[in-house]
Amino acid sequence: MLLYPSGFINAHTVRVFEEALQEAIGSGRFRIVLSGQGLRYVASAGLGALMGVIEEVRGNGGDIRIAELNETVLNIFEMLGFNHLYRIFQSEQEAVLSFRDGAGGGRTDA
Amino acid sequence: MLLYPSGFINAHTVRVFEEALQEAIGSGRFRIVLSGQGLRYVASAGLGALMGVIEEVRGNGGDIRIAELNETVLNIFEMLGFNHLYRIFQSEQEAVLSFRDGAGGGRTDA
Amino acid sequence: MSKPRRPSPVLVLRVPSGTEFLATIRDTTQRTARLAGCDAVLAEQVALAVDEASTNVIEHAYRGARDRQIEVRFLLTAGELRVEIVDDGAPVNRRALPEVDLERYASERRSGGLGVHLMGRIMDTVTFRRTPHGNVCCLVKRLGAGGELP
Amino acid sequence: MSKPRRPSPVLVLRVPSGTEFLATIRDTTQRTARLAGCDAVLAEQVALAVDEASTNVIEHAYRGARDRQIEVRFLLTAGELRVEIVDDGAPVNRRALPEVDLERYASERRSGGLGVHLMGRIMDTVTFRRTPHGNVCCLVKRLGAGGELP
Ligand SMILES: Nc1ncnc2c1ncn2[C@@H]1O[C@H](COP(=O)(O)OP(=O)(O)O)[C@@H](O)[C@H]1O
Ligand SMILES: Nc1ncnc2c1ncn2[C@@H]1O[C@H](COP(=O)(O)OP(=O)(O)O)[C@@H](O)[C@H]1O
Repeated sequence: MLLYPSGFINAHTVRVFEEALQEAIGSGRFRIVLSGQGLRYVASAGLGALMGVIEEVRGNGGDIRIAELNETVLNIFEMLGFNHLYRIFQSEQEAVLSFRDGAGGGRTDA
Repeated sequence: MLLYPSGFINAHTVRVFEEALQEAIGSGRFRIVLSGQGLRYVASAGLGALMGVIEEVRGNGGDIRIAELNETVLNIFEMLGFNHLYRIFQSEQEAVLSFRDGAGGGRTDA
Repeated sequence: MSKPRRPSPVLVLRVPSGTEFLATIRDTTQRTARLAGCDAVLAEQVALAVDEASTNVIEHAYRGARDRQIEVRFLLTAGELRVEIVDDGAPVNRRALPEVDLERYASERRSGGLGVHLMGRIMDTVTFRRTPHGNVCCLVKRLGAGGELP
Repeated sequence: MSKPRRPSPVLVLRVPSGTEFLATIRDTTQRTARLAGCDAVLAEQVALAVDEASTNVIEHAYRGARDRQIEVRFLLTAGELRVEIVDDGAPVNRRALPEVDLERYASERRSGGLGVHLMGRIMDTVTFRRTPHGNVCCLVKRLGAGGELP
């Protein structure tokens, strides 16, 4: 399942992002690629939303993998060490293909 | 001569735009196309800069023609009636080609 | 809720009188106008009007001095967005406010005088007043329904 | 010029405590940080830190109330950018400020507690103080040379 959050994710807009995540999970799609092409900015509210669902996703054999982050957003992910908690890819395609070799997990990908 | 002003033209940045116009004129290039692809916003300072040189340009058989304005900028031009003072084209190519049929003037193009 | 006589501003922005702050004024106006219910085109126009008024404060009221202050206040009341641009420089000479004749504009080789004209084209009312706290340029736009703000 | 003890802010922004104003705070901070001499990456980071502090004011100091005020002040002195976020709500309980352990974070299924951590990662100092005029969260970043502002 591909998600394309766009614009700003901050405390004002995070609800929409959470709903998109919940919709994916609710419909049993646990292999999620978050493609950041349209994403200009993420505050901690957005990162918190990811953390809030990641255990459930992985518990169901899936994962949330991330791609196409711009420099600003990648920088925020790295500042929090999220690059150790999530697999981050340059391109959307790489992220999608990464699900081919074995399903979820991924947290320990070095 | 093609000019590509970019970003905001306001009282803070207009100097750069004026210099680009002066450079064209100073080097004897009086057929100027202003292509607005990268232009997000023009305040009256920018419109004033155009007005400040248009007589000289036309007096030398040239013209300033305008293309590729986004909705916001086109709207500002129209609000001031600049669409009657300048020939405005959708595409850069049309503006460039318009110089083929006879040189300058253009103010009375209806 | 009873309505106060003089509503307090929703948002206030105070910046120094350098032109490098005009972009912040413009962007803040554009966002606030959107929140007040202006559509995208109108919000851009209102942002332009406020940019022009602020530019005039710098150029005319402060004669280019960069170390003074400009305060921009946004007020929302009964169906209108009101923006007040406040300075403590030289007051406006109303008779100097030009009537722009665009037909003659080009041939006069002028390159100024468009700002006040634009403000008038965009806003429903443009007024200048002196107060004990400074000169206030007040721009008002009547709004339709909608807007996120209370 | 002699330097005043307590410099007055370069720029002040006052907004209501609704989350719809966070984007204005963020953008204003980003622009002001650039003018103060921060490079593009650092300006984005400082904007994030101020966004986080302002979000906390709304969520914690005001407990979600939308009709209060947040004031953000930008001060520039001797090689540093200082941003003060001021509210008149409930004060910070410093012992509640978390130490985030990212290793355990995921398994704890927490989805909060990252804001203060980010503020600390980005800024050189983060302090909270009470004053007669309200709670002040003060974020300081030392700057290199450069910057357009006087
Ligand atoms: N805030 C102000 N304070 C003093 N004078 C002003 C102010 N705003 C406008 N004016 C006067 O009105 C004139 C027209 O302003 P404007 O239409 O913006 O064009 P410009 O600023 O390019 O001259 C100015 O030249 C000035 O004499
Ligand atoms: N401005 C504030 N006023 C009161 N309490 C605060 C404030 N900022 C932070 N806190 C306290 O610090 C905790 C951690 O804040 P933060 O790291 O931003 O995460 P979150 O807001 O998601 O809980 C908050 O839960 C709150 O208890």
